[in-house]
Amino acid sequence: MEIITISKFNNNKGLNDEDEEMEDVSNNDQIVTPGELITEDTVWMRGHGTFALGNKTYSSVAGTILKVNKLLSVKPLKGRYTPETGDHIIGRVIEVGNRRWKVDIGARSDAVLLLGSVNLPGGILRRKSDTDELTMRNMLKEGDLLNCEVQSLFQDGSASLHTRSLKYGKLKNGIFLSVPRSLIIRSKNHSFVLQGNVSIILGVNGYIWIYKTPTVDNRLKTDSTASTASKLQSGVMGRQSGYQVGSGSVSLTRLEEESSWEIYSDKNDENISDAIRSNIIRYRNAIQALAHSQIGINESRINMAYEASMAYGSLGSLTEPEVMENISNDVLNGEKMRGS
Amino acid sequence: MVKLAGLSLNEQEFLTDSLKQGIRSDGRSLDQFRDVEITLGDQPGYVDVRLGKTRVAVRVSGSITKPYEDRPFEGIFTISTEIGPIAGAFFENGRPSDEEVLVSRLIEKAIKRSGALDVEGLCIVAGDKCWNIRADIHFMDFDGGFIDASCIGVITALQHFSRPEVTVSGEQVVVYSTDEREPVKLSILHVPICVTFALFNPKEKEENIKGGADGNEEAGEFAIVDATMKEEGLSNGTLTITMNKNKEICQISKSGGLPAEGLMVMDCANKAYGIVEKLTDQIKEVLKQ
Amino acid sequence: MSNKELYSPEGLRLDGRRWNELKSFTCKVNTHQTSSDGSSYVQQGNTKVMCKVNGPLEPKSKANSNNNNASITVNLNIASFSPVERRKRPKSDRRIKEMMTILEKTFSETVITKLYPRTQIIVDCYVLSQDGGILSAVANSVTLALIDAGIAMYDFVSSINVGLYNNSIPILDLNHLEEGDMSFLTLGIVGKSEKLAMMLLEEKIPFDKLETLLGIGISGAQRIKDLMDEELRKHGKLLISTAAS
Amino acid sequence: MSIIIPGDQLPVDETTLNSKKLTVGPSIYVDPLLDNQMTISNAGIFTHKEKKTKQLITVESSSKNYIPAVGDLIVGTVLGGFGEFFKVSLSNYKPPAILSYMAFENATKKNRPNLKTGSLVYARISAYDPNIDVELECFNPTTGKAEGFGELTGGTVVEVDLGFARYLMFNENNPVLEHLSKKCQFEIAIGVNGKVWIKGGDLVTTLACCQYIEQAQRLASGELEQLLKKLWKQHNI
Amino acid sequence: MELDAKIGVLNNAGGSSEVSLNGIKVVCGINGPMEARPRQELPTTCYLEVIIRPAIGNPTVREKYMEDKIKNFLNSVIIGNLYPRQVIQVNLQILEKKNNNSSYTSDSDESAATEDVLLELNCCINSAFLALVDANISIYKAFNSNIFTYTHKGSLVKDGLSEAKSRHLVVYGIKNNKVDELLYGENVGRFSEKKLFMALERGEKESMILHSKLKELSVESVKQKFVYLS
Repeated sequence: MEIITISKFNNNKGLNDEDEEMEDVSNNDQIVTPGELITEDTVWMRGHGTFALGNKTYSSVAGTILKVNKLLSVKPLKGRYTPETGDHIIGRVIEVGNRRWKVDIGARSDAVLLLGSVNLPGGILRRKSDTDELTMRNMLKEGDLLNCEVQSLFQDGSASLHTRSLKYGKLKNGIFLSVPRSLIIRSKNHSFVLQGNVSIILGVNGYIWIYKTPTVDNRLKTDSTASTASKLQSGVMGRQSGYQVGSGSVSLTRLEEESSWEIYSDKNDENISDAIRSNIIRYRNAIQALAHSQIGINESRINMAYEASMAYGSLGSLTEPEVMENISNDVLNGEKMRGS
Repeated sequence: MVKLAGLSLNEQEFLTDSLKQGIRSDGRSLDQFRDVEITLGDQPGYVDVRLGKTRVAVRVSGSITKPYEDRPFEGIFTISTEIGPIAGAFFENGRPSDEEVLVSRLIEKAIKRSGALDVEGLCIVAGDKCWNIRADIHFMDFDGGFIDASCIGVITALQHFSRPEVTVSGEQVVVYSTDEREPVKLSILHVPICVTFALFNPKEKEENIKGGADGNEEAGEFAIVDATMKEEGLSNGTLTITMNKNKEICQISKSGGLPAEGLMVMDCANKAYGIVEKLTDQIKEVLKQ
Repeated sequence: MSNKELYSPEGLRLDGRRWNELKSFTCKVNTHQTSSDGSSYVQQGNTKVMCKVNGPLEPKSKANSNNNNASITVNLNIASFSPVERRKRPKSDRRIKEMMTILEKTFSETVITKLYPRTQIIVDCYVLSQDGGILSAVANSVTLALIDAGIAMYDFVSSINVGLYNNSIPILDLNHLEEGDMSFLTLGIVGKSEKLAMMLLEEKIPFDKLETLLGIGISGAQRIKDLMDEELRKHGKLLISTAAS
Repeated sequence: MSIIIPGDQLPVDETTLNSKKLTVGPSIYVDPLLDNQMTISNAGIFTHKEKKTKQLITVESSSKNYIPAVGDLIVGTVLGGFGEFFKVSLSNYKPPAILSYMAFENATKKNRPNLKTGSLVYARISAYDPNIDVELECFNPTTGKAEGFGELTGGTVVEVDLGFARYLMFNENNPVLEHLSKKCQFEIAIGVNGKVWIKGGDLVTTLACCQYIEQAQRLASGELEQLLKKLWKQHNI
Repeated sequence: MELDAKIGVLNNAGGSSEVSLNGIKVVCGINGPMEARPRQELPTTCYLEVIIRPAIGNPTVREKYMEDKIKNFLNSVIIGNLYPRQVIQVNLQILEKKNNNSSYTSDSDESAATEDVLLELNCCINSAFLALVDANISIYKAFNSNIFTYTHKGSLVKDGLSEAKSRHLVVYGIKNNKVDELLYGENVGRFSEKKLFMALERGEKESMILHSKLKELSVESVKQKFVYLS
């Protein structure tokens, strides 16, 4: 079982092939492990996951080789979340600080959410005041979950977040689930409305929020919650039918009326029915089944896993290892059928 | 061992540059042990060891107790190694750091576990009474080399110490005062000596790990003997080898730190033996007086 | 059981191995995917060890925050049911503390800590069953778990112990009966080199045997490295085949 | 040389002390609770200087324990940058001093001094009160010029007793440096906090200078030449 | 018994001394004044940390008791307001202790141990004085400690190591070359009020004698520090 730890490769341009026929790296499924010599060719720029001595470039992680132009890097199979600007993620407030919140986003270091980067209650055009600084804990406090976006990165790689859009903000009416972030497949949209009156946010950082789809039922109520919900709903609907950049954005006037204290409420809706509750659980367990088998998670797979889980009546049985494996096999098989 | 409290970059650079050229700030060569000054106290079992500016006092004492239940035929031998702030403000009182735990484990392995003291000879009445020999190491002043100095101290103090004569008549154990009967020396089976090396890697870490291998140029790691506090603080790890004059290795400890070529360890062991021979003779000489 | 037939004249050990034969070695990675960033399970004969790595993450206290490097904290739990005779060891036991420090200092040199300034990497090791070579098994499992966590490392650390029977015959990868009866050297090497990341000898051996023991230990550890490497590649292939989008 | 220790009487009688305006230096404690009685609180060398209208009594003592005073020139180690200032260590286990980014030559909001953690600076103490942080400056505030202050590059540091550091600093023609300057070229920055920075032409010279300064403080001036010879021979310079 | 002392025996400590007296040998090392940890910080004065370690065995309540006594006493001598929010650490390591058979101890020695407390305190206090002077820490006055013993026959002796009826530790402060005030006293055994006063009176005289000896040592150490002036 000898393993050749020194492997060389040539690139497609055939720059350096003095040895026998070599593997082509771009097929992407060659695995390298730490300390392994990747190349002695100096044309490559060394990216993440590599280190170098002299002419030689070594891998520093276990993963696959990734070439972008002249940049050579090794993409680890797994690893903590590294924030990138524009990532749609979920975070948990762990500290209320001086004009900022510290938010755990599952990255190497905690992210910050500046007071200036949230929608202030009572209208977006309002300047932030000293009172806001003193009442920060009324908006978001330790333990609260947030739906947010990475606004920018600091020099050391830590993130600054913002929630300045109606689709972001504090989360309620649902449950939290964390999966290895490598399983979340980046796409242009990370929140979905699913069947069974359930919506989901797949944070790029592996944090997932499954919640009751905000309904239009309480439209009759005259308070502003109703309008928030309804407009949110319409926004979501809009996205469902072919989301386009810009179509989900909301005009300033609407923002103004919606940004009341209500968006920071701690109270769940009163009318979450048992059916919805069990649907949420079912989705949760279905996703967990996917994660159990290391299957990448996206909307269609969630739906397939959900359908596959219907074969099992009891929600509790979904957490059994065999059931989880069955569900994920069903998903993979279903995909093959469709693909062929 | 100690965090480099306040050692500026200039000093760090100066020290490593000198070491690279084989120069040490106290004028020694890289594999030269500092002169050891061993002073015996008036009382048996008290020894004061100075290794450069490092100073360690060892006090060996004995009392009669009950042996451990699982070892009825053996006496008890304990070594106490608590480093207090008298040795330097960087040592905290009553809270041993990880490094201090390593020091105490090392001294225990070097002397106790290597069987330097014949514990069976400490038994008075099997399962009932035995000698409890205790070595208290008082760390007084720190400038590197605590392990080496305390090992010399303990092994010298054990040889210097003598316990009162005891006789057993039936159930009765009689302890004679030193005036009544000549006290008895402890039986020492061999004389272990610790030699600590500080490891340096003057180049990048990559060089250390991958240098030499895969046909790259030689890695440049080197080891120096008996580092001072500053040298120890700058080093990338230590290697302690304990040997006796019979060419037995009692203990080797390289608790992490800079990865070192096997050959380098062998080289260190050879150097250590030369030092061990010299120190063993010195201890013998001191004890003769 | 004193110095009897630990090694028969035919060259067999109590468990039927030859002098240079390893205990059966199995390892797995990613065993605790929900509770850790990286995890592993290592079984060397009847020694069973599991390891979880969390991090790099925001340090739990200021003391663990270093401006230039990640700080590595190792916790070692030895289950009271793990030895043949049930025995509880307090966490403050100096032997355990020593092992934790050794592991911390070893991996601080092999993890590329400068990539993760102001962060902490927490390594939790659990010894579930003991049959010799705990430190080695733990070191191996830490290597695997760190790699599984995607933390950048210069190379593997692989570890093994080698004993000296009757002051003459070297014996590789001891079980606990053998450990109790002979002096042995525990070593950890970096990658496939001959560089010693850690080295521990706790009892007397003749000086002229040191070189032999080192040589045998190094080749044993290199073999362990291969076995771990193989498992990692197998696991990686599997991951790629399922997680592809 | 009149050496006094705590418990001694002031070697000057009261009528002399009352005759002119008196300034009391350190190591003599004026007890506000005991009618401003003066007592000797530390051991050292007593001096009594009289001028036309005023007089001064001090006890010059030496130790390793540095107490800051405004105007002192010090060699400090940068502990890191924090917002608008560096923290600088004057001696181990003491609260760090503060060195503002603006207290450098040509410093502006944009043009910030670049000092790495661990680098050495030669600075002046610009403000001190036992109850707040010590403040440093790396330029002459009247001219705005560096005048030798700022980062010390290369070389190394010797730690000496505070008394010796002051002796080197305030006796311009002291035999210690006089002898050394005849032997070799070197740069020196003396901090009254007991740190002396030295840089010779090459590494060996620097080392020899270090050893010389360190050992000179334990020798009488007559023995200096011999020490120099010994060291230079040892290093083959 | 004659006091034997050295000053400046340690390198890392700010000030140090080694004193042998009555068969006891103590090394005192003083660190500081240095930055206090938050829990030790006192806003207007310095925090004193006294650490005593016995020659044999681990510190016990006996050492804690002595630490407390010395701490209280030193607090009245050190000019604390010169060192606000700082710590002065006084380390006392007892190295040798000469009782009848020091290398051999058994459980029955406990009663003797309590008597030794005075002898050890005596040695520690004198050692602390020299170390404070060496560390250049400001003190209100000089001080020293003496021990007096009433034998069973009723005569008063200085030191006196053999069995005694009572033992008195007397510490006087010295200022302006005169005995200033009684700073600290500790007595064991049975004695009358009159006898105590007699011991104190004797203490005043002996205190000056001992002071001149300590002064001689201190002056010599200052000379050594300024040797480069010669």
